[in-house]
Amino acid sequence: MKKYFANIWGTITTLKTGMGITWRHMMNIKKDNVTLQYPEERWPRPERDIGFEHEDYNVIRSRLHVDIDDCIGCLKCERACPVDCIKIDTIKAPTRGEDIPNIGHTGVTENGTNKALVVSRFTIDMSECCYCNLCVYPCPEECIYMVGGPNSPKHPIDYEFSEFDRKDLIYEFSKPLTSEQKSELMNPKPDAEA
Amino acid sequence: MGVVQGDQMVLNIGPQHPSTHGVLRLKVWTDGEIVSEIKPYIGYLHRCFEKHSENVTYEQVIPFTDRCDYIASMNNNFGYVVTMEELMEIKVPERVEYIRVIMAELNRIASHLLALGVYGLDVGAFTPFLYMFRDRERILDIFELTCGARLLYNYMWVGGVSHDLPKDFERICIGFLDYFEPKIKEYNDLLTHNKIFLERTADVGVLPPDVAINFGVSGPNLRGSGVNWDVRKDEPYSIYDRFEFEIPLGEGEFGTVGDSFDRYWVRMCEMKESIKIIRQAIKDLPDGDVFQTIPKKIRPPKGSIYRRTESPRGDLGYYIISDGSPIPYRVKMRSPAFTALSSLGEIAQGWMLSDVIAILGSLDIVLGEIDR
Amino acid sequence: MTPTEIKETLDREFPGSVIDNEELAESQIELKPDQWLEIATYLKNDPGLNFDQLECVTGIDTGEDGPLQSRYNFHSMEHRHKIEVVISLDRNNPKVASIEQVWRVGDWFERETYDMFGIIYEGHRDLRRILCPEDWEGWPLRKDYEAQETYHGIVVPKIKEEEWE
Amino acid sequence: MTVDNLMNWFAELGDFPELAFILAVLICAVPVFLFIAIYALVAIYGELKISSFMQDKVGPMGQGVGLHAGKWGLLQPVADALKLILKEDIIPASADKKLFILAPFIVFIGAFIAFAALPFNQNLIIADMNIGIFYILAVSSLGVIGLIMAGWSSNNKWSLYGAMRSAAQIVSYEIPAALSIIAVIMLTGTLSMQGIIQHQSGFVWGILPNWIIFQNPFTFAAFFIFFVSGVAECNRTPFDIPEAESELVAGAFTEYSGMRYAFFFLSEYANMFIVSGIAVTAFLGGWQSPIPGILNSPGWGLWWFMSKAMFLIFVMIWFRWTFPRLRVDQLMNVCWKGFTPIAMVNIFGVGIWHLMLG
Repeated sequence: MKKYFANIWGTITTLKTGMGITWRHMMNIKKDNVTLQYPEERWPRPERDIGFEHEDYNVIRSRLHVDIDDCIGCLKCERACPVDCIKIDTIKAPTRGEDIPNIGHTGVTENGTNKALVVSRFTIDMSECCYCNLCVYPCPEECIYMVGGPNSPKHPIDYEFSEFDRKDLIYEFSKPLTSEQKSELMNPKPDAEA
Repeated sequence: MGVVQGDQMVLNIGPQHPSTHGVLRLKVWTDGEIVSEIKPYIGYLHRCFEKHSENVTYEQVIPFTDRCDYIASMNNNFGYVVTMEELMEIKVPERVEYIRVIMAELNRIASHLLALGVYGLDVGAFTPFLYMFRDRERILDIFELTCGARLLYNYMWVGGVSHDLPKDFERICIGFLDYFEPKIKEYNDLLTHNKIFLERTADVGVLPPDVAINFGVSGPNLRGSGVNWDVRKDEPYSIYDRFEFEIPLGEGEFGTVGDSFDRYWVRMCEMKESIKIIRQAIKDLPDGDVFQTIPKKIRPPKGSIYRRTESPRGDLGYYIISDGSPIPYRVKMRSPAFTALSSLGEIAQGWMLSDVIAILGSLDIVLGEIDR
Repeated sequence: MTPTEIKETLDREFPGSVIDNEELAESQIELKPDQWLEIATYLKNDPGLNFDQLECVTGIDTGEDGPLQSRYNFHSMEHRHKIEVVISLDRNNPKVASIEQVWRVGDWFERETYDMFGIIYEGHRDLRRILCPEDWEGWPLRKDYEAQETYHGIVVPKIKEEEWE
Repeated sequence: MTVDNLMNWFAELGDFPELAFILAVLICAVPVFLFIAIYALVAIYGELKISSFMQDKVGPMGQGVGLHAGKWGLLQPVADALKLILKEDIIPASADKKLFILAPFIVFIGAFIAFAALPFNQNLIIADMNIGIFYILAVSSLGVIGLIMAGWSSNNKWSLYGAMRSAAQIVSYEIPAALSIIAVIMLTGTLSMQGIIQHQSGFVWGILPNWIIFQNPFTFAAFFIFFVSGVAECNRTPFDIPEAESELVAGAFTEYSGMRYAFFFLSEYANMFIVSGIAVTAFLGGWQSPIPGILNSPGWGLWWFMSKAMFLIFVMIWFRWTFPRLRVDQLMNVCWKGFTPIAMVNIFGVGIWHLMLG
């Protein structure tokens, strides 16, 4: 009999403490409200209550970006990708380290290496990318990186890159080459040979 | 009094169901509310992790280990990386060891928070789930600060880590721990000591110790049944032997030892232990270069190795066979949730339908890891 | 007990069942498949060994002509010692006794190895595929595995060379 | 504003008794329906906001460009209602068509006609019957039939489970509710709602208003038993097993969608209001003001009744976002081993207390 009443009393007290907690949370909602009003407030909120700044981020894995002028076509990132979503085609440049103005090919990269190949096609299929960042490390010219983080001065963080059509998720980074420019590059004219 | 034997109804707690923690189908033979037999069907989330790992190089396997147990990816990486380093006899610098322990323990807290929150949902309490997820977001912020990703990190590499710690990481981490410690008391008041919660979980789904060992159950589920087995203590890897922390066991305060409440309670105490470990690790975090011992080209010697580590769900084992080439010959992952689910058929018999959901919640399974 | 002592006890108890194979590491024992169920029950019930936890069952395809191997890792909670048993099976007719009655966890482990390698575990009460669909042809993790073209009319996707059409 | 006042008023105009009756009933029914609709929107908004505040979030705040949820999310309930009306309500092929269509209306009728006897203030009551409270208790158990019809006719195992559970729960929680009402009737002597409230005017023990809840400890306990079994009757946490989200998806109304689901939703909130209405009338002194004597005009009376009822609804919402869910057999234990014996003890207690203290 005694256990019966103790049971009831235990129920009442524990339920009361539970209700007390929810009441306290309701009362000071102003202080610990965590909702992020999306269109107005964007992620990451810099002064998030842990208090670290946006520049402190080591890296932001939001979207891959390639500075095509620095790319020497060494295919290291293509090999490093676990899901094979990077596809690069290169054509042998007529002379090493020479600019080819009409197709906007710069001969020398930012940190001074001469380019022997013209990158005719550099596509990354962002719908297949698994954001593992493995392609960023082997690149000798550091021309492929994820947007944001230390790169944020050049590219602010953006994570809204959804598209209506899957094909738009295939990013084409190389400069557009018409077919005859390609063929002209492939087999240079005899006089250039002599 | 004799149990009225009505005719049996076959019920599919189907692959698409609000509380199966992923894509799992339970074929349940029920007689009224009482469940007489359960057969779990898995394989809906099978992504051929082992076949993939036979076609990619050793460092490319790490993003795949992330995606097995997507709630505790750091611990998955940790297991794979520890096994590889033992195979290749790489000695990583001190700083990397400490960073890895901090990250693994933070991920254990995040994983337990999800497990306890979703367990509250299965039993019907909505609010604790949201409190626990609010705190889990804080941990994910810390992960995003260091390696840029929030859920699947690819952070621990063979021989090191991918990024060094950000500027004032110690202040941020200690800030989180101080913020989080009183919150555990709040969860206990709200859910653990709640009489209805005790009514629903005490004495429900009892897993006796010998059945647990026989079913290969491990981790919090095994410790809930009172078996003192924790890979961090019994087969210490990395630098876990330098920290002192207890191993919480299920004592059966509100029911028999090994019931759903004990498994819940063990996870709650383990979070407190993890906080202790992180505090000790941050206190004596050495400096140094983390990229020093990352091999340019991973070509392990010929041979095979099986190594276990303590993931939040139990013994996470990796069986790696290498034939000297940069492509692994065979990588087998022994997933703890796989064995926990196999014991469901045994311990959920004779309970009611709503208990089956509660027991499934207390086992804390993740289908990504079961189906690999 | 160290693995070598375990090897001697097994050799004493079951003469002729232990095959010494030099490539294997020191903590691995190679056994013949024929007495496997008795050895397994002995491993579990003998007070000196008392391997009450079957950690892991791994199937391995050792190459084009080599045997299919089924490797078991055992661990004892009481003595805290470990051993790994390797059993090689003929490739075209891989049959071995099932230890599912001895360790209940073997039930799902063996079903998974059967599903991936086609190793048939005799005496297993419910041997069907666990990860792949029940009527899937072929054993996926064998080295000479070719994925089937269609499954119930649904095309099984090949590695995609070109982008979306 | 009762039906018979309207009848007399029509009688003076001309003798068309049948038409007068229909007109009178219609004139009273339409405002009740509007009241339920508006009250349901307010209750949905309240539940939305209160649950969000309790969970450290702010709920819909009407942010973003274009069509959004109003200043403080005020348009969110309207949006929900609009969505439910516009959504296509599917009838499963294998469903038992007639029952499937009829079920939501029976559940709504069960809740709707109980409003006839609720005393909103001194004279704002639709039918001041002399068996008021007995009528409400009888009528509100009509909803069970609707639920069982819904569960059975949608021909799916889950809704059958939900229907069986809700039938068992509602029927068994009627007993403690009725027993605690008996304890009240013993004190007031009359069954009519206005009579009960008139009985609760004046002071008791000096400063306390003479509400039945303060008259003696047994009726204090009877109030809590009535209130909690009322919560169980509306299938709300901690007794929301029929539509347990984590097990049965949505219980008896899994297969419903669109307008029909809106009716189930509406009747759940209507049931909540009826339970709080009875609890307020029987225990908390209906439209009596907490300080007897002042602020007693009909206008104020309506305010007191509505604020007390709304407070009880707030407590129901508060329950929902704090407690886990009971299992079916535990729920039955609580009812038969917990509430019913205590309710009977209350009846004896009230009788003895009344006898001794007069």
